[in-house]
Amino acid sequence: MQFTQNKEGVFLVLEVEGRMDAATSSQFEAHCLGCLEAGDKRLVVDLSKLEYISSAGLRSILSAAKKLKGAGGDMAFCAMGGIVAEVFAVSGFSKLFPTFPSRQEALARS
Amino acid sequence: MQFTQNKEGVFLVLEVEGRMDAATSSQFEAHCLGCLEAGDKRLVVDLSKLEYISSAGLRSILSAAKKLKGAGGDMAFCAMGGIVAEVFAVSGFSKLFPTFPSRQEALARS
Amino acid sequence: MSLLRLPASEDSLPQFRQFALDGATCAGLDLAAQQRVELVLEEALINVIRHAYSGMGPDVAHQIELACGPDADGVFRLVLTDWGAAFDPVGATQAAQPSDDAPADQDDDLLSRLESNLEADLEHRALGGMGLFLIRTMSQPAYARQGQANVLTLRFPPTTED
Amino acid sequence: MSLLRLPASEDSLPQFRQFALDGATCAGLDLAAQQRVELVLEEALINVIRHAYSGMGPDVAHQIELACGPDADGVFRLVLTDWGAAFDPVGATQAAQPSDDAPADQDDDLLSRLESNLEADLEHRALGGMGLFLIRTMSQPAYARQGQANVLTLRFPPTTED
Ligand SMILES: Nc1ncnc2c1ncn2[C@@H]1O[C@H](COP(=O)(O)OP(=O)(O)O)[C@@H](O)[C@H]1O
Ligand SMILES: Nc1ncnc2c1ncn2[C@@H]1O[C@H](COP(=O)(O)OP(=O)(O)O)[C@@H](O)[C@H]1O
Repeated sequence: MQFTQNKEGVFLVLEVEGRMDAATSSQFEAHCLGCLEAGDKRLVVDLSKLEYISSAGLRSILSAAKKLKGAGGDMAFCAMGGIVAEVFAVSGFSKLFPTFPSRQEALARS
Repeated sequence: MQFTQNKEGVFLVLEVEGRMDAATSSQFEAHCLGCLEAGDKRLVVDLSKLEYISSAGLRSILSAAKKLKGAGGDMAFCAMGGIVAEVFAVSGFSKLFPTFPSRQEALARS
Repeated sequence: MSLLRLPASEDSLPQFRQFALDGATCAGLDLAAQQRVELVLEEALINVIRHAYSGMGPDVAHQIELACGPDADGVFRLVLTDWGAAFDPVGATQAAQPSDDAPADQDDDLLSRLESNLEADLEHRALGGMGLFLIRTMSQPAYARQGQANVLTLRFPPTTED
Repeated sequence: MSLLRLPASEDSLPQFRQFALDGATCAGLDLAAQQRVELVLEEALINVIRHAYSGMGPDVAHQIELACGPDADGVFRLVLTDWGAAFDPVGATQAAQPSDDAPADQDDDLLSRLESNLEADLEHRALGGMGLFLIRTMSQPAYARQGQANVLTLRFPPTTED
Protein backbone atom coordinates (compact mmCIF):
# COMPACT_ATOMS: atom_id res chain seq x y z
CA MET A 1 0.00 0.00 0.00
CA GLN A 2 1.19 3.48 -0.85
CA PHE A 3 0.02 6.73 0.71
CA THR A 4 0.09 10.23 -0.74
CA GLN A 5 -1.23 13.05 1.40
CA ASN A 6 -1.78 16.74 1.19
CA LYS A 7 -3.57 19.33 3.27
CA GLU A 8 -6.70 20.97 1.82
CA GLY A 9 -8.10 23.55 4.27
CA VAL A 10 -9.19 21.75 7.42
CA PHE A 11 -8.93 18.36 5.73
CA LEU A 12 -6.02 16.04 5.16
CA VAL A 13 -6.54 14.26 1.83
CA LEU A 14 -5.04 10.78 1.95
CA GLU A 15 -4.72 8.90 -1.32
CA VAL A 16 -4.32 5.14 -0.92
CA GLU A 17 -2.81 3.06 -3.71
CA GLY A 18 -2.57 -0.73 -4.01
CA ARG A 19 -4.38 -3.47 -2.13
CA MET A 20 -5.94 -3.61 1.34
CA ASP A 21 -5.85 -7.32 2.10
CA ALA A 22 -5.05 -9.55 5.06
CA ALA A 23 -1.33 -9.03 4.53
CA THR A 24 -1.30 -5.25 4.09
CA SER A 25 -4.35 -3.68 5.71
CA SER A 26 -2.83 -2.96 9.12
CA GLN A 27 -0.69 -0.32 7.39
CA PHE A 28 -3.80 1.77 6.80
CA GLU A 29 -4.73 2.07 10.47
CA ALA A 30 -1.09 2.69 11.40
CA HIS A 31 -0.87 5.49 8.84
CA CYS A 32 -4.09 7.14 10.06
CA LEU A 33 -2.88 7.03 13.65
CA GLY A 34 0.29 8.70 12.48
CA CYS A 35 -1.81 11.48 10.91
CA LEU A 36 -3.78 11.82 14.13
CA GLU A 37 -0.60 12.15 16.17
CA ALA A 38 0.61 14.81 13.75
CA GLY A 39 -2.60 16.76 14.52
CA ASP A 40 -4.73 15.80 11.50
CA LYS A 41 -8.06 14.42 12.63
CA ARG A 42 -10.32 15.22 9.66
CA LEU A 43 -9.42 12.80 6.91
CA VAL A 44 -10.69 12.54 3.34
CA VAL A 45 -9.54 9.21 1.98
CA ASP A 46 -9.28 9.06 -1.81
CA LEU A 47 -9.71 5.44 -2.92
CA SER A 48 -9.52 5.96 -6.69
CA LYS A 49 -6.23 4.04 -6.86
CA LEU A 50 -7.20 1.29 -4.42
CA GLU A 51 -7.51 -1.92 -6.48
CA TYR A 52 -8.81 -4.33 -3.88
CA ILE A 53 -10.22 -4.47 -0.39
CA SER A 54 -11.22 -7.43 1.80
CA SER A 55 -12.77 -7.60 5.27
CA ALA A 56 -9.29 -7.10 6.73
CA GLY A 57 -9.25 -3.69 5.04
CA LEU A 58 -12.73 -2.86 6.35
CA ARG A 59 -11.58 -3.80 9.84
CA SER A 60 -8.56 -1.52 9.58
CA ILE A 61 -10.69 1.38 8.33
CA LEU A 62 -13.29 0.88 11.06
CA SER A 63 -10.69 0.74 13.79
CA ALA A 64 -8.95 3.90 12.54
CA ALA A 65 -12.28 5.74 12.14
CA LYS A 66 -13.33 4.89 15.70
CA LYS A 67 -10.07 6.35 17.01
CA LEU A 68 -10.42 9.50 14.91
CA LYS A 69 -13.96 9.95 16.16
CA GLY A 70 -12.81 9.42 19.76
CA ALA A 71 -10.40 12.31 19.22
CA GLY A 72 -13.15 14.52 17.82
CA GLY A 73 -12.21 13.91 14.19
CA ASP A 74 -13.87 12.15 11.27
CA MET A 75 -13.20 10.17 8.11
CA ALA A 76 -14.83 10.50 4.71
CA PHE A 77 -14.21 8.57 1.50
CA CYS A 78 -14.25 9.46 -2.15
CA ALA A 79 -13.74 8.16 -5.66
CA MET A 80 -13.96 4.44 -5.13
CA GLY A 81 -14.74 2.17 -8.06
CA GLY A 82 -14.99 -1.50 -9.00
CA ILE A 83 -14.77 -4.10 -6.27
CA VAL A 84 -13.97 -1.43 -3.65
CA ALA A 85 -17.27 0.34 -4.30
CA GLU A 86 -19.06 -3.01 -4.27
CA VAL A 87 -17.57 -3.99 -0.89
CA PHE A 88 -18.38 -0.55 0.56
CA ALA A 89 -21.98 -0.93 -0.59
CA VAL A 90 -22.70 -4.46 0.67
CA SER A 91 -20.89 -4.00 3.97
CA GLY A 92 -22.90 -0.88 4.81
CA PHE A 93 -19.72 1.24 4.85
CA SER A 94 -21.19 3.69 2.35
CA LYS A 95 -23.93 4.40 4.91
CA LEU A 96 -21.58 4.36 7.92
CA PHE A 97 -19.24 6.96 6.39
CA PRO A 98 -19.74 10.07 4.30
CA THR A 99 -18.80 8.96 0.78
CA PHE A 100 -18.50 11.13 -2.32
CA PRO A 101 -18.05 10.39 -6.00
CA SER A 102 -15.11 12.83 -6.26
CA ARG A 103 -12.49 14.51 -4.12
CA GLN A 104 -13.96 17.95 -4.95
CA GLU A 105 -17.34 16.95 -3.56
CA ALA A 106 -15.76 15.53 -0.41
CA LEU A 107 -13.91 18.79 0.22
CA ALA A 108 -16.95 20.95 -0.56
CA ARG A 109 -19.02 19.52 2.31
CA SER A 110 -19.55 21.66 5.40
CA MET B 1 16.18 -16.72 -24.96
CA GLN B 2 18.37 -13.88 -26.20
CA PHE B 3 21.18 -14.08 -28.73
CA THR B 4 24.18 -11.81 -29.13
CA GLN B 5 26.59 -12.59 -31.91
CA ASN B 6 29.83 -11.28 -33.32
CA LYS B 7 32.35 -12.49 -35.84
CA GLU B 8 35.81 -13.50 -34.57
CA GLY B 9 38.02 -14.56 -37.51
CA VAL B 10 36.50 -17.67 -39.09
CA PHE B 11 34.16 -18.18 -36.15
CA LEU B 12 30.79 -16.70 -35.30
CA VAL B 13 30.55 -16.33 -31.53
CA LEU B 14 26.96 -16.76 -30.39
CA GLU B 15 26.12 -15.82 -26.81
CA VAL B 16 22.91 -17.35 -25.51
CA GLU B 17 21.11 -15.81 -22.56
CA GLY B 18 18.15 -17.15 -20.60
CA ARG B 19 16.61 -20.61 -20.49
CA MET B 20 16.55 -23.48 -23.00
CA ASP B 21 13.46 -25.40 -21.95
CA ALA B 22 10.54 -27.13 -23.63
CA ALA B 23 8.89 -23.79 -24.36
CA THR B 24 11.89 -21.90 -25.74
CA SER B 25 14.49 -24.32 -27.08
CA SER B 26 13.31 -24.42 -30.70
CA GLN B 27 14.52 -20.80 -30.97
CA PHE B 28 18.10 -22.01 -30.67
CA GLU B 29 17.96 -24.30 -33.70
CA ALA B 30 16.09 -21.65 -35.68
CA HIS B 31 18.73 -19.05 -34.84
CA CYS B 32 21.61 -21.38 -35.85
CA LEU B 33 19.92 -22.16 -39.15
CA GLY B 34 19.63 -18.42 -39.71
CA CYS B 35 23.40 -18.10 -39.16
CA LEU B 36 24.04 -20.97 -41.57
CA GLU B 37 21.91 -19.31 -44.23
CA ALA B 38 23.85 -16.09 -43.70
CA GLY B 39 27.03 -18.05 -44.44
CA ASP B 40 28.30 -18.72 -40.91
CA LYS B 41 28.92 -22.43 -40.43
CA ARG B 42 31.60 -22.45 -37.70
CA LEU B 43 29.87 -21.53 -34.45
CA VAL B 44 31.31 -20.97 -30.98
CA VAL B 45 28.38 -20.93 -28.58
CA ASP B 46 29.04 -19.03 -25.35
CA LEU B 47 26.79 -20.44 -22.61
CA SER B 48 28.01 -18.31 -19.70
CA LYS B 49 24.62 -16.56 -19.48
CA LEU B 50 22.49 -19.63 -20.04
CA GLU B 51 20.71 -20.33 -16.74
CA TYR B 52 18.99 -23.59 -17.50
CA ILE B 53 18.85 -26.36 -20.07
CA SER B 54 16.61 -29.43 -20.31
CA SER B 55 16.54 -32.31 -22.80
CA ALA B 56 14.52 -30.10 -25.14
CA GLY B 57 17.54 -27.79 -25.29
CA LEU B 58 19.89 -30.71 -25.93
CA ARG B 59 17.64 -31.85 -28.75
CA SER B 60 17.67 -28.39 -30.33
CA ILE B 61 21.47 -28.19 -30.09
CA LEU B 62 21.94 -31.67 -31.53
CA SER B 63 19.63 -31.00 -34.43
CA ALA B 64 21.36 -27.70 -35.25
CA ALA B 65 24.81 -29.26 -34.96
CA LYS B 66 23.90 -32.08 -37.33
CA LYS B 67 22.80 -29.55 -39.92
CA LEU B 68 25.95 -27.44 -39.51
CA LYS B 69 28.08 -30.56 -39.91
CA GLY B 70 26.09 -31.58 -43.01
CA ALA B 71 27.03 -28.19 -44.48
CA GLY B 72 30.71 -28.69 -43.61
CA GLY B 73 30.60 -26.55 -40.47
CA ASP B 74 30.92 -27.26 -36.77
CA MET B 75 29.79 -26.15 -33.34
CA ALA B 76 31.83 -25.69 -30.19
CA PHE B 77 30.77 -24.58 -26.71
CA CYS B 78 32.37 -22.54 -24.00
CA ALA B 79 31.93 -21.07 -20.54
CA MET B 80 29.06 -23.13 -19.23
CA GLY B 81 28.50 -23.36 -15.48
CA GLY B 82 26.07 -24.74 -12.91
CA ILE B 83 23.25 -26.98 -14.08
CA VAL B 84 24.19 -26.39 -17.75
CA ALA B 85 27.67 -27.87 -17.21
CA GLU B 86 26.13 -30.74 -15.24
CA VAL B 87 23.66 -31.57 -18.03
CA PHE B 88 26.42 -31.36 -20.67
CA ALA B 89 28.54 -33.77 -18.63
CA VAL B 90 25.93 -36.44 -17.87
CA SER B 91 24.40 -36.38 -21.35
CA GLY B 92 27.79 -36.94 -23.01
CA PHE B 93 27.53 -33.58 -24.82
CA SER B 94 30.91 -32.49 -23.46
CA LYS B 95 32.45 -35.46 -25.29
CA LEU B 96 30.28 -35.07 -28.40
CA PHE B 97 31.29 -31.42 -28.90
CA PRO B 98 34.50 -29.48 -28.43
CA THR B 99 33.93 -27.61 -25.14
CA PHE B 100 36.20 -25.00 -23.56
CA PRO B 101 36.27 -23.25 -20.20
CA SER B 102 36.48 -19.79 -21.84
CA ARG B 103 35.70 -18.05 -25.09
CA GLN B 104 39.42 -17.27 -25.61
CA GLU B 105 40.31 -20.95 -25.50
CA ALA B 106 37.51 -21.82 -27.90
CA LEU B 107 38.77 -19.26 -30.40
CA ALA B 108 42.42 -20.30 -29.99
CA ARG B 109 41.84 -23.84 -31.23
CA SER B 110 43.07 -24.74 -34.70
CA MET C 1 -10.98 -29.91 -11.70
CA SER C 2 -7.62 -28.36 -10.93
CA LEU C 3 -6.53 -28.67 -7.34
CA LEU C 4 -4.00 -27.15 -4.95
CA ARG C 5 -3.23 -28.34 -1.42
CA LEU C 6 -0.96 -26.29 0.82
CA PRO C 7 -0.24 -25.76 4.52
CA ALA C 8 -2.96 -23.83 6.38
CA SER C 9 -0.77 -20.75 6.73
CA GLU C 10 -0.99 -17.11 5.65
CA ASP C 11 2.18 -17.76 3.61
CA SER C 12 0.04 -19.91 1.32
CA LEU C 13 -2.38 -17.06 0.47
CA PRO C 14 -0.53 -15.74 -2.63
CA GLN C 15 -0.30 -19.20 -4.19
CA PHE C 16 -3.98 -19.99 -3.58
CA ARG C 17 -4.89 -16.56 -4.96
CA GLN C 18 -2.89 -17.04 -8.15
CA PHE C 19 -4.27 -20.55 -8.62
CA ALA C 20 -7.88 -19.36 -8.32
CA LEU C 21 -7.31 -16.35 -10.58
CA ASP C 22 -5.69 -18.59 -13.22
CA GLY C 23 -8.74 -20.84 -13.02
CA ALA C 24 -11.15 -17.91 -13.21
CA THR C 25 -9.32 -16.49 -16.22
CA CYS C 26 -9.37 -19.85 -18.02
CA ALA C 27 -13.09 -20.11 -17.29
CA GLY C 28 -13.57 -16.75 -19.01
CA LEU C 29 -14.90 -14.82 -15.99
CA ASP C 30 -15.01 -11.06 -16.46
CA LEU C 31 -12.92 -8.76 -14.28
CA ALA C 32 -15.72 -8.00 -11.81
CA ALA C 33 -16.37 -11.70 -11.27
CA GLN C 34 -12.64 -12.41 -10.94
CA GLN C 35 -12.40 -9.81 -8.19
CA ARG C 36 -15.31 -11.44 -6.37
CA VAL C 37 -13.54 -14.80 -6.64
CA GLU C 38 -10.40 -13.26 -5.18
CA LEU C 39 -12.28 -11.60 -2.33
CA VAL C 40 -14.46 -14.57 -1.35
CA LEU C 41 -11.44 -16.87 -1.49
CA GLU C 42 -9.40 -14.61 0.81
CA GLU C 43 -12.24 -14.45 3.32
CA ALA C 44 -12.78 -18.20 3.34
CA LEU C 45 -9.07 -19.02 3.53
CA ILE C 46 -8.33 -16.55 6.32
CA ASN C 47 -11.10 -18.06 8.42
CA VAL C 48 -9.80 -21.60 7.97
CA ILE C 49 -6.19 -20.53 8.59
CA ARG C 50 -7.05 -18.59 11.75
CA HIS C 51 -9.80 -20.72 13.26
CA ALA C 52 -10.21 -24.22 11.85
CA TYR C 53 -7.09 -25.82 13.31
CA SER C 54 -6.74 -23.92 16.57
CA GLY C 55 -6.59 -26.44 19.38
CA MET C 56 -5.89 -29.33 17.00
CA GLY C 57 -2.78 -31.38 17.60
CA PRO C 58 -0.09 -32.28 15.08
CA ASP C 59 -1.85 -35.61 14.43
CA VAL C 60 -4.11 -33.69 12.05
CA ALA C 61 -2.30 -32.32 8.97
CA HIS C 62 -2.99 -28.58 8.99
CA GLN C 63 -3.71 -28.27 5.31
CA ILE C 64 -6.18 -26.64 2.98
CA GLU C 65 -7.21 -27.97 -0.38
CA LEU C 66 -8.63 -25.72 -3.06
CA ALA C 67 -10.20 -27.08 -6.23
CA CYS C 68 -11.52 -24.89 -9.00
CA GLY C 69 -13.25 -25.23 -12.31
CA PRO C 70 -16.72 -25.29 -13.83
CA ASP C 71 -19.41 -27.47 -12.21
CA ALA C 72 -21.83 -29.71 -14.11
CA ASP C 73 -23.88 -26.63 -15.11
CA GLY C 74 -20.78 -24.85 -16.40
CA VAL C 75 -20.75 -22.42 -13.45
CA PHE C 76 -17.28 -21.57 -12.14
CA ARG C 77 -16.78 -22.67 -8.58
CA LEU C 78 -14.18 -23.01 -5.85
CA VAL C 79 -14.26 -25.99 -3.50
CA LEU C 80 -12.38 -25.45 -0.25
CA THR C 81 -11.66 -28.41 2.01
CA ASP C 82 -10.10 -28.46 5.47
CA TRP C 83 -9.80 -31.13 8.13
CA GLY C 84 -10.29 -28.82 11.13
CA ALA C 85 -13.13 -28.33 13.62
CA ALA C 86 -16.60 -28.58 12.14
CA PHE C 87 -17.82 -25.09 11.22
CA ASP C 88 -20.57 -24.07 8.83
CA PRO C 89 -19.76 -20.61 7.44
CA VAL C 90 -23.04 -20.50 5.50
CA GLY C 91 -25.31 -21.06 8.49
CA ALA C 92 -22.47 -19.76 10.71
CA THR C 93 -22.97 -22.47 13.28
CA GLN C 94 -20.24 -24.41 14.96
CA ALA C 95 -20.89 -28.07 15.77
CA ALA C 96 -20.59 -29.01 19.42
CA GLN C 97 -17.01 -30.04 20.05
CA PRO C 98 -16.52 -33.53 21.51
CA SER C 99 -13.07 -32.36 22.69
CA ASP C 100 -12.94 -29.78 25.47
CA ASP C 101 -9.64 -28.53 24.02
CA ALA C 102 -11.67 -26.58 21.52
CA PRO C 103 -14.23 -24.49 23.41
CA ALA C 104 -17.43 -23.82 21.49
CA ASP C 105 -17.19 -20.02 21.60
CA GLN C 106 -19.67 -19.64 18.75
CA ASP C 107 -23.37 -20.02 19.24
CA ASP C 108 -25.96 -20.51 16.60
CA ASP C 109 -27.20 -16.94 16.54
CA LEU C 110 -23.74 -15.76 15.37
CA LEU C 111 -25.32 -15.15 11.99
CA SER C 112 -28.02 -12.82 13.27
CA ARG C 113 -25.53 -10.97 15.46
CA LEU C 114 -23.31 -10.48 12.42
CA GLU C 115 -26.17 -9.14 10.34
CA SER C 116 -27.47 -6.71 12.93
CA ASN C 117 -23.92 -5.39 13.32
CA LEU C 118 -24.10 -4.19 9.72
CA GLU C 119 -26.80 -1.72 10.82
CA ALA C 120 -24.91 -0.39 13.82
CA ASP C 121 -23.44 3.13 13.87
CA LEU C 122 -19.72 3.83 14.07
CA GLU C 123 -19.56 3.74 17.87
CA HIS C 124 -21.50 0.51 18.24
CA ARG C 125 -20.29 -1.38 15.23
CA ALA C 126 -18.03 -4.34 16.05
CA LEU C 127 -14.84 -4.67 14.03
CA GLY C 128 -15.28 -8.26 12.89
CA GLY C 129 -17.87 -10.47 11.28
CA MET C 130 -17.60 -9.02 7.79
CA GLY C 131 -15.84 -12.00 6.21
CA LEU C 132 -18.75 -14.46 6.44
CA PHE C 133 -21.09 -11.76 5.22
CA LEU C 134 -18.97 -11.02 2.14
CA ILE C 135 -18.77 -14.74 1.34
CA ARG C 136 -22.56 -14.99 1.37
CA THR C 137 -23.08 -11.78 -0.59
CA MET C 138 -20.45 -12.20 -3.30
CA SER C 139 -20.87 -15.91 -4.04
CA GLN C 140 -23.38 -18.74 -3.75
CA PRO C 141 -21.89 -20.79 -0.92
CA ALA C 142 -22.84 -24.31 0.18
CA TYR C 143 -21.35 -26.14 3.12
CA ALA C 144 -21.10 -29.84 3.92
CA ARG C 145 -19.32 -31.78 6.65
CA GLN C 146 -17.91 -34.85 4.90
CA GLY C 147 -16.31 -37.30 7.32
CA GLN C 148 -13.57 -35.35 9.09
CA ALA C 149 -13.60 -32.57 6.50
CA ASN C 150 -15.33 -29.21 6.05
CA VAL C 151 -16.20 -28.79 2.37
CA LEU C 152 -17.23 -25.32 1.25
CA THR C 153 -18.43 -24.89 -2.34
CA LEU C 154 -18.46 -21.32 -3.63
CA ARG C 155 -20.26 -20.77 -6.94
CA PHE C 156 -19.86 -17.69 -9.13
CA PRO C 157 -22.72 -17.64 -11.62
CA PRO C 158 -22.66 -15.04 -14.42
CA THR C 159 -23.77 -11.69 -13.01
CA THR C 160 -27.32 -11.08 -14.20
CA GLU C 161 -29.25 -11.49 -10.96
CA ASP C 162 -27.35 -8.77 -9.10
CA MET D 1 2.53 -32.88 1.51
CA SER D 2 1.55 -30.00 -0.70
CA LEU D 3 -0.22 -30.94 -3.89
CA LEU D 4 -1.13 -29.42 -7.25
CA ARG D 5 -3.36 -30.99 -9.90
CA LEU D 6 -3.67 -29.38 -13.31
CA PRO D 7 -4.62 -30.30 -16.88
CA ALA D 8 -1.98 -32.41 -18.68
CA SER D 9 -1.00 -29.53 -20.96
CA GLU D 10 2.18 -27.60 -21.65
CA ASP D 11 0.34 -24.51 -20.40
CA SER D 12 0.51 -26.04 -16.93
CA LEU D 13 4.32 -26.25 -16.92
CA PRO D 14 5.03 -22.82 -15.35
CA GLN D 15 2.62 -23.44 -12.48
CA PHE D 16 4.01 -26.89 -11.73
CA ARG D 17 7.53 -25.47 -11.90
CA GLN D 18 6.78 -22.66 -9.46
CA PHE D 19 5.00 -25.03 -7.10
CA ALA D 20 7.97 -27.44 -7.00
CA LEU D 21 10.50 -24.62 -6.62
CA ASP D 22 8.49 -23.14 -3.73
CA GLY D 23 8.49 -26.57 -2.09
CA ALA D 24 12.22 -27.05 -2.70
CA THR D 25 12.98 -23.62 -1.25
CA CYS D 26 10.87 -24.32 1.85
CA ALA D 27 12.67 -27.63 2.28
CA GLY D 28 15.97 -25.74 2.30
CA LEU D 29 17.50 -27.29 -0.84
CA ASP D 30 20.57 -25.50 -2.15
CA LEU D 31 20.57 -23.88 -5.58
CA ALA D 32 22.20 -26.84 -7.34
CA ALA D 33 19.60 -29.23 -5.93
CA GLN D 34 16.77 -26.82 -6.81
CA GLN D 35 17.96 -26.77 -10.41
CA ARG D 36 17.96 -30.56 -10.49
CA VAL D 37 14.40 -30.56 -9.15
CA GLU D 38 13.38 -28.13 -11.88
CA LEU D 39 15.05 -30.18 -14.61
CA VAL D 40 13.82 -33.62 -13.53
CA LEU D 41 10.30 -32.23 -13.10
CA GLU D 42 10.27 -30.72 -16.60
CA GLU D 43 11.45 -34.01 -18.12
CA ALA D 44 8.87 -36.08 -16.25
CA LEU D 45 6.01 -33.66 -16.97
CA ILE D 46 6.79 -33.31 -20.67
CA ASN D 47 6.73 -37.08 -21.07
CA VAL D 48 3.37 -37.43 -19.37
CA ILE D 49 1.92 -34.46 -21.28
CA ARG D 50 3.13 -35.73 -24.67
CA HIS D 51 2.73 -39.49 -24.30
CA ALA D 52 0.64 -40.69 -21.36
CA TYR D 53 -2.78 -39.67 -22.65
CA SER D 54 -2.31 -40.07 -26.40
CA GLY D 55 -5.02 -42.37 -27.66
CA MET D 56 -7.10 -42.00 -24.49
CA GLY D 57 -10.64 -40.77 -24.84
CA PRO D 58 -12.30 -37.93 -22.92
CA ASP D 59 -13.67 -40.46 -20.41
CA VAL D 60 -10.28 -40.25 -18.69
CA ALA D 61 -9.55 -36.84 -17.15
CA HIS D 62 -6.26 -35.72 -18.71
CA GLN D 63 -4.70 -34.45 -15.54
CA ILE D 64 -1.41 -34.55 -13.70
CA GLU D 65 -1.01 -34.38 -9.96
CA LEU D 66 2.22 -33.23 -8.37
CA ALA D 67 2.88 -33.58 -4.66
CA CYS D 68 6.03 -32.36 -2.98
CA GLY D 69 7.61 -32.30 0.43
CA PRO D 70 9.96 -34.32 2.60
CA ASP D 71 9.47 -38.08 2.90
CA ALA D 72 9.64 -40.07 6.16
CA ASP D 73 13.46 -39.81 6.10
CA GLY D 74 13.32 -36.05 5.59
CA VAL D 75 14.46 -36.31 1.95
CA PHE D 76 12.74 -33.87 -0.41
CA ARG D 77 10.73 -35.63 -3.07
CA LEU D 78 8.26 -35.04 -5.87
CA VAL D 79 5.44 -37.49 -6.49
CA LEU D 80 3.94 -37.30 -9.97
CA THR D 81 0.68 -39.10 -10.70
CA ASP D 82 -1.11 -39.52 -14.01
CA TRP D 83 -4.02 -41.68 -15.14
CA GLY D 84 -2.68 -42.44 -18.61
CA ALA D 85 -1.26 -45.56 -20.26
CA ALA D 86 0.97 -47.67 -18.02
CA PHE D 87 4.59 -46.65 -18.56
CA ASP D 88 7.58 -47.22 -16.31
CA PRO D 89 10.12 -44.42 -16.92
CA VAL D 90 12.61 -45.99 -14.51
CA GLY D 91 12.77 -49.38 -16.22
CA ALA D 92 11.54 -47.64 -19.41
CA THR D 93 9.14 -50.41 -20.26
CA GLN D 94 5.65 -49.93 -21.50
CA ALA D 95 3.00 -52.39 -20.38
CA ALA D 96 1.25 -54.26 -23.17
CA GLN D 97 -1.83 -52.27 -24.12
CA PRO D 98 -5.14 -54.13 -23.92
CA SER D 99 -6.55 -51.49 -26.29
CA ASP D 100 -5.31 -51.45 -29.87
CA ASP D 101 -5.92 -47.68 -30.00
CA ALA D 102 -2.61 -47.25 -28.19
CA PRO D 103 -0.01 -49.18 -30.15
CA ALA D 104 2.89 -50.50 -28.07
CA ASP D 105 5.62 -48.66 -29.96
CA GLN D 106 8.06 -49.14 -27.10
CA ASP D 107 9.76 -52.42 -26.41
CA ASP D 108 11.55 -53.40 -23.29
CA ASP D 109 15.05 -52.73 -24.58
CA LEU D 110 14.20 -49.02 -24.94
CA LEU D 111 16.43 -48.40 -21.95
CA SER D 112 19.50 -50.06 -23.46
CA ARG D 113 18.91 -48.33 -26.79
CA LEU D 114 18.72 -45.00 -24.98
CA GLU D 115 21.97 -45.64 -23.11
CA SER D 116 23.97 -46.78 -26.13
CA ASN D 117 22.80 -43.65 -27.95
CA LEU D 118 24.71 -41.58 -25.39
CA GLU D 119 27.93 -43.09 -26.78
CA ALA D 120 27.10 -42.44 -30.45
CA ASP D 121 28.94 -39.79 -32.46
CA LEU D 122 27.25 -36.72 -33.88
CA GLU D 123 26.16 -38.39 -37.10
CA HIS D 124 24.71 -41.47 -35.46
CA ARG D 125 23.29 -39.98 -32.32
CA ALA D 126 19.48 -39.92 -32.22
CA LEU D 127 17.84 -36.68 -31.13
CA GLY D 128 15.63 -38.06 -28.37
CA GLY D 129 15.85 -40.27 -25.35
CA MET D 130 17.67 -37.82 -23.08
CA GLY D 131 14.74 -37.05 -20.80
CA LEU D 132 14.49 -40.47 -19.16
CA PHE D 133 18.25 -40.54 -18.78
CA LEU D 134 18.33 -37.15 -17.02
CA ILE D 135 15.55 -38.25 -14.68
CA ARG D 136 17.57 -41.31 -13.66
CA THR D 137 20.83 -39.39 -13.33
CA MET D 138 19.63 -36.29 -11.49
CA SER D 139 17.21 -37.91 -9.04
CA GLN D 140 16.44 -41.21 -7.37
CA PRO D 141 13.29 -42.27 -9.19
CA ALA D 142 10.87 -45.06 -8.27
CA TYR D 143 7.85 -46.08 -10.31
CA ALA D 144 4.66 -47.89 -9.34
CA ARG D 145 1.45 -48.62 -11.20
CA GLN D 146 -1.31 -48.08 -8.64
CA GLY D 147 -4.73 -49.05 -9.97
CA GLN D 148 -5.29 -46.88 -13.05
CA ALA D 149 -2.48 -44.49 -12.13
CA ASN D 150 1.23 -44.15 -12.87
CA VAL D 151 2.96 -42.94 -9.71
CA LEU D 152 6.53 -41.70 -10.10
CA THR D 153 8.44 -40.76 -6.95
CA LEU D 154 11.53 -38.60 -7.49
CA ARG D 155 13.83 -38.23 -4.47
CA PHE D 156 16.50 -35.55 -4.13
CA PRO D 157 18.86 -36.58 -1.33
CA PRO D 158 21.50 -34.08 -0.19
CA THR D 159 24.42 -34.11 -2.66
CA THR D 160 27.27 -35.99 -1.05
CA GLU D 161 27.37 -39.14 -3.12
CA ASP D 162 27.83 -37.35 -6.46
N1 LIG E 1 -13.45 -22.10 10.02
C1 LIG E 1 -13.89 -21.57 11.18
N2 LIG E 1 -13.85 -22.30 12.31
C2 LIG E 1 -14.29 -21.78 13.48
N3 LIG E 1 -14.78 -20.54 13.62
C3 LIG E 1 -14.85 -19.76 12.54
C4 LIG E 1 -14.41 -20.23 11.27
N4 LIG E 1 -14.62 -19.23 10.38
C5 LIG E 1 -15.14 -18.20 11.06
N5 LIG E 1 -15.29 -18.50 12.37
C6 LIG E 1 -15.87 -17.63 13.40
O1 LIG E 1 -16.77 -16.72 12.79
C7 LIG E 1 -16.46 -15.38 13.17
C8 LIG E 1 -16.81 -14.42 12.06
O2 LIG E 1 -15.92 -14.59 10.98
P1 LIG E 1 -15.75 -13.44 9.91
O3 LIG E 1 -17.08 -13.06 9.41
O4 LIG E 1 -14.79 -13.92 8.87
O5 LIG E 1 -15.17 -12.18 10.65
P2 LIG E 1 -13.89 -11.96 11.57
O6 LIG E 1 -13.00 -13.16 11.41
O7 LIG E 1 -13.32 -10.70 11.04
O8 LIG E 1 -14.45 -11.81 12.94
C9 LIG E 1 -14.97 -15.42 13.48
O9 LIG E 1 -14.59 -14.40 14.36
C10 LIG E 1 -14.81 -16.79 14.10
O10 LIG E 1 -15.11 -16.75 15.46
N1 LIG F 1 4.62 -41.40 -19.97
C1 LIG F 1 5.00 -42.05 -21.10
N2 LIG F 1 4.13 -42.87 -21.73
C2 LIG F 1 4.50 -43.52 -22.86
N3 LIG F 1 5.71 -43.42 -23.43
C3 LIG F 1 6.61 -42.62 -22.86
C4 LIG F 1 6.32 -41.89 -21.67
N4 LIG F 1 7.42 -41.21 -21.32
C5 LIG F 1 8.35 -41.46 -22.25
N5 LIG F 1 7.89 -42.33 -23.18
C6 LIG F 1 8.65 -42.86 -24.33
O1 LIG F 1 10.02 -42.87 -24.01
C7 LIG F 1 10.76 -42.21 -25.02
C8 LIG F 1 11.99 -41.56 -24.44
O2 LIG F 1 11.60 -40.43 -23.67
P1 LIG F 1 12.65 -39.30 -23.32
O3 LIG F 1 13.85 -39.95 -22.74
O4 LIG F 1 11.98 -38.31 -22.47
O5 LIG F 1 13.08 -38.67 -24.69
P2 LIG F 1 12.27 -38.01 -25.89
O6 LIG F 1 10.88 -37.78 -25.43
O7 LIG F 1 13.04 -36.77 -26.16
O8 LIG F 1 12.37 -39.01 -26.99
C9 LIG F 1 9.77 -41.23 -25.64
O9 LIG F 1 10.12 -40.88 -26.94
C10 LIG F 1 8.47 -42.01 -25.57
O10 LIG F 1 8.34 -42.85 -26.68
